[in-house]
Amino acid sequence: MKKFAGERLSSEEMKEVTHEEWAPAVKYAWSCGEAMSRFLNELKKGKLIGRKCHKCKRVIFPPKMFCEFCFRPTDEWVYLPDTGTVMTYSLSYLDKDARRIEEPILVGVIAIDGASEHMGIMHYFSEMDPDDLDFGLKVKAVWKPEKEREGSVTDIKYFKPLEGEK
Amino acid sequence: MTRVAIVGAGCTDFRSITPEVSWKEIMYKAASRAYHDAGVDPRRDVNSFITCAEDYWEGFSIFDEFTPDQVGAVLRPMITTCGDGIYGLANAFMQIKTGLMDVVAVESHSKISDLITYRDVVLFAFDPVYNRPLGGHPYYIGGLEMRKYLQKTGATEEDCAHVVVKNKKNAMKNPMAGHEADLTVDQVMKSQPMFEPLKKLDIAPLSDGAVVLVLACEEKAREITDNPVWIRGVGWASDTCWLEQRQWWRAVYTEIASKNAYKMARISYPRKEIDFAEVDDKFSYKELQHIEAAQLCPPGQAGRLVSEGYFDADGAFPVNRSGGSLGCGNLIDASGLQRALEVVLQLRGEAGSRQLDGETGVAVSWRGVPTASGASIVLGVDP
Amino acid sequence: MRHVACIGAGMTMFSRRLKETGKEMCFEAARMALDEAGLELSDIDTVVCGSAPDAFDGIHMKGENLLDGCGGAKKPYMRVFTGGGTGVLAPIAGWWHVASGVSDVCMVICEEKMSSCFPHPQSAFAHIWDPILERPLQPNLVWIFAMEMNRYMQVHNISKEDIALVSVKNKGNALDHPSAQLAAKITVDDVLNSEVMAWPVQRLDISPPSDGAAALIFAAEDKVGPITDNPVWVEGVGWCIDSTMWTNRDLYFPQYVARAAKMAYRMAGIHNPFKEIDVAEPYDPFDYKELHHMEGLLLCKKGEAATLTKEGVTQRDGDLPTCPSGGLLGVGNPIAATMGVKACEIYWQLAGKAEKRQVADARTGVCQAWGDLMQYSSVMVMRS
Amino acid sequence: MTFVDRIERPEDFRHWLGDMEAEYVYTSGIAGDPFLKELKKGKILGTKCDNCGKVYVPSRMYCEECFVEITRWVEVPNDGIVDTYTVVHVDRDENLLEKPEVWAFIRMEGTDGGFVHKLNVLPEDVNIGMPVKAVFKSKKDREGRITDILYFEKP
Repeated sequence: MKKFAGERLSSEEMKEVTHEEWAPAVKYAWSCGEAMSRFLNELKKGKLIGRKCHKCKRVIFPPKMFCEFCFRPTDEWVYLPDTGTVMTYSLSYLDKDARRIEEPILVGVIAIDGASEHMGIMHYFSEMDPDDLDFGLKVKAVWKPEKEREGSVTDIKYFKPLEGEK
Repeated sequence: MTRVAIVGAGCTDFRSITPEVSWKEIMYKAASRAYHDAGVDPRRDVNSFITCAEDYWEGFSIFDEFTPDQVGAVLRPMITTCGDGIYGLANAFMQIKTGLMDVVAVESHSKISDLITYRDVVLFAFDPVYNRPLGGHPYYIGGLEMRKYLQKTGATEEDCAHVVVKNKKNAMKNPMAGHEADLTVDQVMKSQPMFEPLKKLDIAPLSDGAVVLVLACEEKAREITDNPVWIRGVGWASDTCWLEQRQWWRAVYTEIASKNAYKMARISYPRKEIDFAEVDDKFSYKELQHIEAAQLCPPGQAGRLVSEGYFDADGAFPVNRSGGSLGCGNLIDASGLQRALEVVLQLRGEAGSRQLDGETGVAVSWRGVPTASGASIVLGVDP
Repeated sequence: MRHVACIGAGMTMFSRRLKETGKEMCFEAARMALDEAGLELSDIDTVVCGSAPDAFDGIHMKGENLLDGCGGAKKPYMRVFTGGGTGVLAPIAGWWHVASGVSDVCMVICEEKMSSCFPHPQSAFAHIWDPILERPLQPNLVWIFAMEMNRYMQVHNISKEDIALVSVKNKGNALDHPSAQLAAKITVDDVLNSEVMAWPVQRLDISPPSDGAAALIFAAEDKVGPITDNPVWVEGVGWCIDSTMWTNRDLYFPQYVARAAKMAYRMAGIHNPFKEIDVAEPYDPFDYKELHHMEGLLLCKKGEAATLTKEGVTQRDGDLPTCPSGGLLGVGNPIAATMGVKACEIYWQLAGKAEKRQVADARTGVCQAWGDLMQYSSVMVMRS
Repeated sequence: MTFVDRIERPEDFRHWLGDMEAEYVYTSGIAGDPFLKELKKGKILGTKCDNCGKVYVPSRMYCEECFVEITRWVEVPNDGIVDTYTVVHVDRDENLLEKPEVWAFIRMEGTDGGFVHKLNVLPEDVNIGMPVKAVFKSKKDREGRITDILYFEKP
């Protein structure tokens, strides 16, 4: 057996050698459970909600029924404003199928006000000049109209800079 | 080197659907009960965490990402073992034996009710070039095995029906069980033939549930509890993965795994030195196959003996007093921990109305169709 | 705790596509390791398989399908899987198989066949996200690395030029590696002019998806004598996982890497990593990650890695040769099988078998893997 | 009680639909490619390990037990023996099939391997040890896949 063995294939040869193709049916209906069910139901009402742990005093967002630092049940629901601060961001020139796009998708992590430090979610940004997207920028959620909301993180269309920011 | 004991056990009950908890929450429930049972704080006292899971059962490309928070492993050593729960116990056993870890938590769960296309995922485990293109319902493997087992041992379909009747009746006394029933052999024999000779009631129904066991080195075990359950021996093995090479009627993996576990436990006559067993019964004939492979009865005799009540709760050698997978429900990769949990409860005298007397028990697991892999663990009240 | 030594290593070619099936790749890597150690499969008593997402090879319970190629038939055989961290965690599992006394000689095989996921492994990466919080946004995996790189550059004020030096170094080092997929003599400008994928990540900042397998054999101290007079001892192991919620932590410093490194260094008796370690193989799927992980491995102070790279400290003839193999950027990134350019490379370096890549008189080495949602790290320290 | 707040109305529980689907292309490998190319011509090949003499069908690049590379190819007759069989009554969605199918493991004569495949035999006529022969699709329908063998039936 020779060392560092292996027969390279080009993408065309991949289909020339005998092969099998398959596309499995793999579908799920994940139970959202206590925390995520409430989180999604509140999103449908245009609200953000977190959970507070009285021992470490953290307001956890997105909410969890247990505190992972103290390993105990979290104590109370806490409504949070739909404003926050940009923790980090990127300008993606690839769409979801990794195809090149000219207008970049603005995406980043938004730490939600009222939650503990760094408690954030990933989301889009829009209604802004990409050059203004920066660390520490104050942003606000832009919601879909109520009748279009279905209880999903996409009920928020994107975040845009807070008035008076830029 | 230190000895290793199980000092804490926790589980949820086994139900076919659990819409009220997410996978995180079902894991947290079992973990918080296990830590309460052991009286340990995972954030301070547990040094290492192990989860047993497979991506496609859960629905994530890397399920390992979604496990730490709910078992208390944030910023702690944790791994995912792609195997049955007893494989996780084996890893924990080895980690403690090295002396690097003193207390290790092992978690395994099933949230299989979240998976809509279960049979397609099972077929997705078949060899993509030689077996999968034929399609069909993947459990035909069970039919092929059962036919060969009956032919080679002379056991009958009625013997296999006795296994179903015994286990589902045993489950009547198990509050955690989800598929208990009082059946007759005739009812089982008349259930819908699926993959002859395998019938509908010969197949353990799927179930959700989570089990967490806490292991500790000898010194810590004596501090934590006054009735530790000692791991006397553990073994795991695989026969070839090729269907075309396999011994269809013998559970070669259990033969090798049990031989290794007994060697470690210094057991030379399993039938005499072991008092009861919990063996995998995802299909009825598998229980008989595993009993023989684990040397718990003379070769080829399991069928006759089960029909004579030899393995009943009040028989000479109780097997699956918990109700097994047939009675509790098939927890997929958590079945191994489900079996080990019952042995732990029995040895701690906490099995309530199911209580057996005995000082040594063995748990045997199988990873299900299409694998030929399984593990065995020997537990005892003294090391 | 029994002392455990590496006594043989092997790996296949890393390539965007290989003709071999997953099993066949495992056999090729295992056979090379057995040949190097002068052993046969009968000398091996346990086998550990490390392989990352089943969604790449397209086989559920992939470990079961690979087992005959790994030599696991009729043997104790087990698969461990911790995302990208499998490349060093699997050898650590091989270590505890032997150090615990349960096994005398354990063979660890890592494999990945990303080309089965057609047309691009990107569609498998689409399922690593939280189904409720992240998948509805249809994210591309590169987004999170771009966000981490952006934050790291911002906190330490590091320029793209400094980071590009890593890609130039590693792709150049890979010219000396027989398995290399993307070895090339490139310049910083090539990196800065390459196609922007998700700013600040550009095409030449990234390692390619690959097919490949690697193998490593461990033996207990009392078994090493007759096998080899050139064993490389495992002195320290460490592994750590952080919370699932990568959006709940500051990404500029990998806390979980530091914890895994401290665990390994404490076991190996290392107090000043920069001085005591002669060669390092941090995980480098992206050029900025080598710097990020050098700091996580406590090889230098936070934000200092870029300066060391600029001063040539991390060159093969520098004070701290880093990724002499060419790493993931140059040789390829078959996720779990990166063991070949991390753990196996450190073994070859310390055993003096790295041929053209050999670092002069290297006695102590560290290798590291990193994975999951930027939350897992495994570290192994070896000494000859 | 694990949680201190519980949802009390079942309809408030949500489920989130999703999948883990992608497309896959599997190369048949170093040993698989020649095997399937010959299968397309109606011939069955095996590989024989020179070390232990084992003949693998389907062909293998290495011997599982000796763990050495195999390079010797042997042609194998299309005849085999039914080693075990089952009568399948349901499809993958567990709906009843109109006509039950007979599936079997057929050990090929003179080899240590064989095929898991379908039998074109009535359920009542099948028994273990019964000789059968591979029946191929028509030449033009063959694609170099395991399904080029339609089924096995009595010779």
